[in-house]
Amino acid sequence: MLAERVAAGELPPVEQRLPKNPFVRHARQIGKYGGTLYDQTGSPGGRFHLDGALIAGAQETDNDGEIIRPHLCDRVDVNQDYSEFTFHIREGLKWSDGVDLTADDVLWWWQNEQRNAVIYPEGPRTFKVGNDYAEFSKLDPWTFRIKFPTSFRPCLNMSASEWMAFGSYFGQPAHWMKQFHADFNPKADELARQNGFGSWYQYYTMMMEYMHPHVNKPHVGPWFRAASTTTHDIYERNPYFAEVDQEGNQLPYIDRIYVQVVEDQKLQTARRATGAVSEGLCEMSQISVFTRNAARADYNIKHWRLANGSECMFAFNLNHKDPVKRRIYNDLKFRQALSYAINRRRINETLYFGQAKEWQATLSPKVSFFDPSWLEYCARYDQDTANRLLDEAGLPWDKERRSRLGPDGQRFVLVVIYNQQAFPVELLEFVRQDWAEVGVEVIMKETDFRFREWVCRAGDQDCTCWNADMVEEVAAYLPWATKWNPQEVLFYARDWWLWYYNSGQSGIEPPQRWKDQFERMAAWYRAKSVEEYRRLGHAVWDFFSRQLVCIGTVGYAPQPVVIKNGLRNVSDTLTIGYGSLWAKSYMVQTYYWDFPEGHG
Amino acid sequence: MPATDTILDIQALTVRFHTRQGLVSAVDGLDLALRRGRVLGLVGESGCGKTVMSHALLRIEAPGRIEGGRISFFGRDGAEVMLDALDPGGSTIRRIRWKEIAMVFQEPMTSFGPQHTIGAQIGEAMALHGIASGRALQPAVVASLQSVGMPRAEETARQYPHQLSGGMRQRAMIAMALSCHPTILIADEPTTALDVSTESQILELLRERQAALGMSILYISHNLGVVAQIAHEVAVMYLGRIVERAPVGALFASPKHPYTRALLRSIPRVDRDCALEALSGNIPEPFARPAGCSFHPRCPDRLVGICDQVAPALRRMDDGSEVCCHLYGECAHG
Amino acid sequence: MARNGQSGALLLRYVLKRLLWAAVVLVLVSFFAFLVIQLPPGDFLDSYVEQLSRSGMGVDSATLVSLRHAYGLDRPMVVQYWEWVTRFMHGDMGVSLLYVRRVNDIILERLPWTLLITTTSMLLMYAISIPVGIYAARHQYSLGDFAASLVGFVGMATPGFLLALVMMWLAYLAFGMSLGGLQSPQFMQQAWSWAKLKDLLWHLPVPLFVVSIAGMANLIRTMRATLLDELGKPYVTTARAKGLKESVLIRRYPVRAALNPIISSGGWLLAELFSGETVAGIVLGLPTIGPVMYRALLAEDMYLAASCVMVMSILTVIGFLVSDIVLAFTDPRIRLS
Amino acid sequence: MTDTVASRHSASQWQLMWAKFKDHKLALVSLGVLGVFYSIALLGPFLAPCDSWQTSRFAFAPPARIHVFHSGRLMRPFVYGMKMTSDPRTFERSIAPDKSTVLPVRFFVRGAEYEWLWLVRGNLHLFGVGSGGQINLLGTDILGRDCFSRDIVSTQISVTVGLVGVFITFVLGCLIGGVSGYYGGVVDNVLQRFMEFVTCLPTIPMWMALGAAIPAQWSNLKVYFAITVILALRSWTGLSRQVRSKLLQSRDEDYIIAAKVAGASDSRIILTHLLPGFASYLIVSLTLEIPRMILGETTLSFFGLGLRPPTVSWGVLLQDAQNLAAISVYPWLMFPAIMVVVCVLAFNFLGDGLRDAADPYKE
Repeated sequence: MLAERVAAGELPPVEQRLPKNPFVRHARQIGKYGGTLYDQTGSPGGRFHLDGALIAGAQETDNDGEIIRPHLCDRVDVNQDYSEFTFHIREGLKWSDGVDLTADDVLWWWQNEQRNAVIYPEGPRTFKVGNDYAEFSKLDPWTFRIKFPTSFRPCLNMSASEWMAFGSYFGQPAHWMKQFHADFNPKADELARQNGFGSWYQYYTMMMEYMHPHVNKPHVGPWFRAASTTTHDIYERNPYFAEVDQEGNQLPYIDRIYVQVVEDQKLQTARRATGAVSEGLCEMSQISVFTRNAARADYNIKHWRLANGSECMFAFNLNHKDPVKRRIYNDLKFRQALSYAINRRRINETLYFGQAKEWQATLSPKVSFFDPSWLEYCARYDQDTANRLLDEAGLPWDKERRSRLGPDGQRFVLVVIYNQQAFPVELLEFVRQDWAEVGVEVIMKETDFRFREWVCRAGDQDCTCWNADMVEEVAAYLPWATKWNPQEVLFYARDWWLWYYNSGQSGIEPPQRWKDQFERMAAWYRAKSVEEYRRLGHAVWDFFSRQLVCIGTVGYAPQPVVIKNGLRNVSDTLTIGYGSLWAKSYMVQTYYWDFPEGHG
Repeated sequence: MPATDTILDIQALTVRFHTRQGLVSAVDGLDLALRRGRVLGLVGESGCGKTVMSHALLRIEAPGRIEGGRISFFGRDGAEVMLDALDPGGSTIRRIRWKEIAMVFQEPMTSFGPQHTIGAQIGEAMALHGIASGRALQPAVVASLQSVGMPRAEETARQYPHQLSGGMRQRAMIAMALSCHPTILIADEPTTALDVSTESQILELLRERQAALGMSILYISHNLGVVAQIAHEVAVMYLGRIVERAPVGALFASPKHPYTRALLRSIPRVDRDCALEALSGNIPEPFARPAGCSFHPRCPDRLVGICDQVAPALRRMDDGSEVCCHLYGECAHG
Repeated sequence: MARNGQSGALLLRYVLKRLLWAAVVLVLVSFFAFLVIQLPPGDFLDSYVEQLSRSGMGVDSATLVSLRHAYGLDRPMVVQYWEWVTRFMHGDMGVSLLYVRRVNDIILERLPWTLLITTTSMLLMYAISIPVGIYAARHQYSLGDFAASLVGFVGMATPGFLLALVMMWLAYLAFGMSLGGLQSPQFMQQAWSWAKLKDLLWHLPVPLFVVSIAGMANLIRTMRATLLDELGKPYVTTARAKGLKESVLIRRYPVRAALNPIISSGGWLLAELFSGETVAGIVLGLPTIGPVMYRALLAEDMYLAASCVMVMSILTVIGFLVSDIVLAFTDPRIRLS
Repeated sequence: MTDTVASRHSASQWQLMWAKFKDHKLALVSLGVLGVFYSIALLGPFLAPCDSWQTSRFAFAPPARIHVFHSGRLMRPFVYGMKMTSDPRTFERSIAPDKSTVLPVRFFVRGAEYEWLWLVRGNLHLFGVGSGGQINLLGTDILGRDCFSRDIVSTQISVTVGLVGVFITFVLGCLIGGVSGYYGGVVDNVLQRFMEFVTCLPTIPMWMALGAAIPAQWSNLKVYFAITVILALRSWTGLSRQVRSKLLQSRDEDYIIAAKVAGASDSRIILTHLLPGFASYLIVSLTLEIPRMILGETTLSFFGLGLRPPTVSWGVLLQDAQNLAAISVYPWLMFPAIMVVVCVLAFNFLGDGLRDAADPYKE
């Protein structure tokens, strides 16, 4: 595909498109160019199975999430006390439209977007130690430096975790974003209004999306979004992608990712089962169809594992607006009781054929400061203890012992909002029953992926659930970024965190033990030595585990995957996680079709 | 053997309906002859099978079935056509319908289709039977409307049935019936639905057209009084049979059959003041036709042992009338 | 059709009256749509603000207030409604946060497919149910009649989504037809070509069947019933006595009469079709408006949802209008009274 | 013959209807079928051998066979126990009857606790196999719950939705149609436009929009009624249109005028004189409204915008069955679909029968 465009003079030859020393990725086999990958999503620009492959950051981790190695930067120099980080961008690195990606882009992003008072009235959430922000400086076109007032080790981890908002410093092409920015385009407001937005910054924030970049937004990942309708997105290969295989062929091999919009979740499953996607996860509950249909649908099933510390973990909104509920949720006994009430064995046997791990949601056991007792904590199935704890928590049974009464004397009901994840919804039904048996009535409400987040950010949820990553060494150290963080995906204590992070200007003042925890985390990020890093790390995670802010179910579950026959370089055994591994582990850019023309 | 001027000769006609309750003989061995250029009045209580019979003549008796007897029709050229033998859907009968035998129906309100204008529906018939076509059609339609004394004929032609009054609609109906100059006109209670003044107008109109066109009319009515005004000859029908047939004068002067007498007695007369008598009892259920003379249950002077056993046959009387009754059996013998 | 000036004038008056009524109805519809926006808990702004601060720090109360003002959410309902309606009338349906684009563009993309599905299935319905209905009425209690009413009843009683699901699966088993959408993916990226058209036609039957079966069942029943009592009317006898051929007669008189209720049901039918289209659209993943609305409702992207409802309703109102006017043409009694 | 005719003429309208209704065999059968449905709904958990939410490790167990012969000799009806083998590699479960354990089917056994109509608590079941094992006449679902029991319990919800909804429809329809038809004029015109507007809203989209607006934290009972109201909001138009036209016909009839002259109040006239006049028509159209509601509820719940667990309705069950596994591998999950179709058909036939019976012009 690119060859013709080169011939037609639309593109410079490959050696001019690649940086001086491109990143060499070892492909299992040298592939053939061409073909299309098929995938599906719930709404245009929404998440899809392969989208982890779309983005590339300054650095990356290995597949075990333990080692950090350069990616789009060929070198990162760190000073003695981890306060100065010098990033050397691969010389000649280009956006997908051929424009150089230089230090200027990064600085522009920092100064005009992150530090812009209109876009972020309260300043950016990252690169902040205490109350001071890091300094960004340009040493030469291909080199920039981030300087922190004190040591800030996680800066490396951050640069390796492109899925964090942080990674977006390679996600905002200055030359393109300027048109939406009032400081650079006086007509920005008009432009926004033409597109139905009130003012420029609203439109700009929409355009900031870097994971599923907007149509024709210059991009550094292997594919960029070339077209988007309400029925499908098309991601074209990035002709300037800075990766080559061991023989020097530019990656990716596959020209196009075609993402069909399929609004109905059930239909998505059906399409996977009938071979409509090139690669997709099988629902365990539907597995019999997948196996029976393999021949007709022309795919094979590989047995991967989901690197989830917990398939699904529940977090209660500790900052709930209703004082009564807030008091209950804040009661550790309540959370412990609900953890004891879950029959993890039953979930495991019915849904995972007994092959998942019945443990609490926490870090990956491979982490250096890991503590095995975290896994067992309150993970036992013990209804009596649960009932006792609930009684103590001030939730007495009603007369007929049907359900428990809240302090206000009303039937105690809580709503868990969720949106469909990799985990089977049946799991929620089990939990609902287990909790109902100890008298806690639960309504499981499915919502849309984004809406769930919006509601939680607004602090309107009782309780929500999400899969817990298998958090490895690198991911665990991402500042304020793991799912245990009060303001990440589970949003269980957003107001406290805001209070701390804005030093009391907004949010709600947390109780002392949480202030301590925040301090502890801050100290951990400033750790001077490896020893200190481990000690504080253990303390931080010990607090999270003992506080049981997230109640885990079962983890490390088997995950069958359907792969279209003829798709090559797909690993047979893989542990896919959504942590720092998530994007890298498939290495989609090395996938290829053995008959590309057969997959137009 | 029919007389030479017979245009329609019905012999032992039987029309039956197969209903869920059982077999119903609406017309049961009916004999009748219609003569050229004459008006035959057919009288009988409602439900006695008059309408079915008339439909049978046009072979639109469905869902009833002709299960006996014969209907011979002698066209303009005098050739005989066996109507009963024809296929009701076939082209022969369709050519006879309206062109030879036309009909005026009981309900002027609903006998025109609501979808099309009067003119369209009349023109349809004329075009169908090659009376007029193309440019000539519209004038022909108007003419036919004028011929029945329709005021503002052109406009009426353009109007829809629901815009006309009952009388007007019946006039239009007659116009349509006559539009193809049929040799026989069957008028099935054409005035029942109309008020008295309109009724007399319509009768006048019919008489006038008959005289003008010299066609034969089979005038069906339950009202002897009306028939008296228009018919040359009257046939009285009871339960699907003719019980008496006579020239109109003879019938009124000396009615023979008890049923006829009863009918006559039920007409109000100005010149004679006697109490009106209603017929005793009502018509038997059609599928429970009494044995013997079907009238005997209601007959004031029935002969026990005969009337309720033997079915009488039609006998010709001296005064040229025919009657079907045991009371006149003897005098025929001696 | 209007045969003279007087009836023409009447017709005009009738049409104008209908137009006026339609306008009134549309106003009511807009009320409903606005209600749809307002109904759900957790209001639109919360979502929007959060969207704004996605990677940021969340918005302080001051900004919140200013935003509330910017979106007129601090003003009384009436004002909000008025602003929404005026914007709608100027063809600005607001922006969808779910699709991150203007609602207009979304609707415009989906509308053609929606119309394709609905109109074709409408034609299909008429084309099939009218002759079948006539047949059933003329051969009452015949085998064909029985079969027709059986199909009719099943079509009426089977939930659309179920039908869709099963048909989809069967189509896949039988023809290996790809699930979801009206075209095979490889064609969707290409420009229109014969192959693409063929592919489209290949995918159409299942959705059309699912969408139209219920309405078709209904039409057959109505057609049969009305034709049956029309056939008993005296004017049919008259026409027969006139010597008309049976086929001609049926076509010219009772069928013409029996068509009226069918025609007058046109608008209602359209409403039903949109219902069917929504269900089938979601289950079969059609590129129609229905699924978008479904998605929008789940995401409580209310401006989008409301616009979908609004558009469908407007189309239905137009449908009612058209069917009424057509009826006025075909049925003189309506036109002239 | 003649005297039967006489008696027919003297018979009351209702006797006439019943006489004609009896001729309509299909309707008669449907009446029976519906009788079954509603008695199932009434008895509910008593008929269900298991607690409809009780899970077991036997997921997707096929329907159990009832045997009478065990190792060659005849004995009281029984089912075999189940033994499950699951392949850890392909995750294929296979559940086979375990010939060693014989579970005789007993009647009136004590079993799972249940609440009958939210009133009486009991544990008596029509039949069951006691505590020894489980009997799954229609197999089990993914959580090993007994489909038969679930189908029965769901019937309770689904068939009553129609009734409650129809009641609301009836009230709305008579009220609005009555007012519209009785007063005529401006009132009529306004209400007519309003009806037109309601008919212009595409049913299912409107239902969805309203269904989506039901707050999550509402109790299931509340949701249940909310749904019925939503369903009724659409369906009253047909009825009210009928009421209206009938009223317009009979408004000027003598006995009404007489009543007016006698100075009866409007409401009284409507209720005591006009409504009885065409009660039969109302019954017919209401009967035909019920199936629509049942379908509506099913559709809403199917799309997750209606009733939700732990309430089980046909729609909720079918939601679980909306996948290829149910269609191709575990067909017994689709059984509720059959119930929906049968029930809706029955109501339609019944409606037709009643219509014929109620129509005096068809002899």
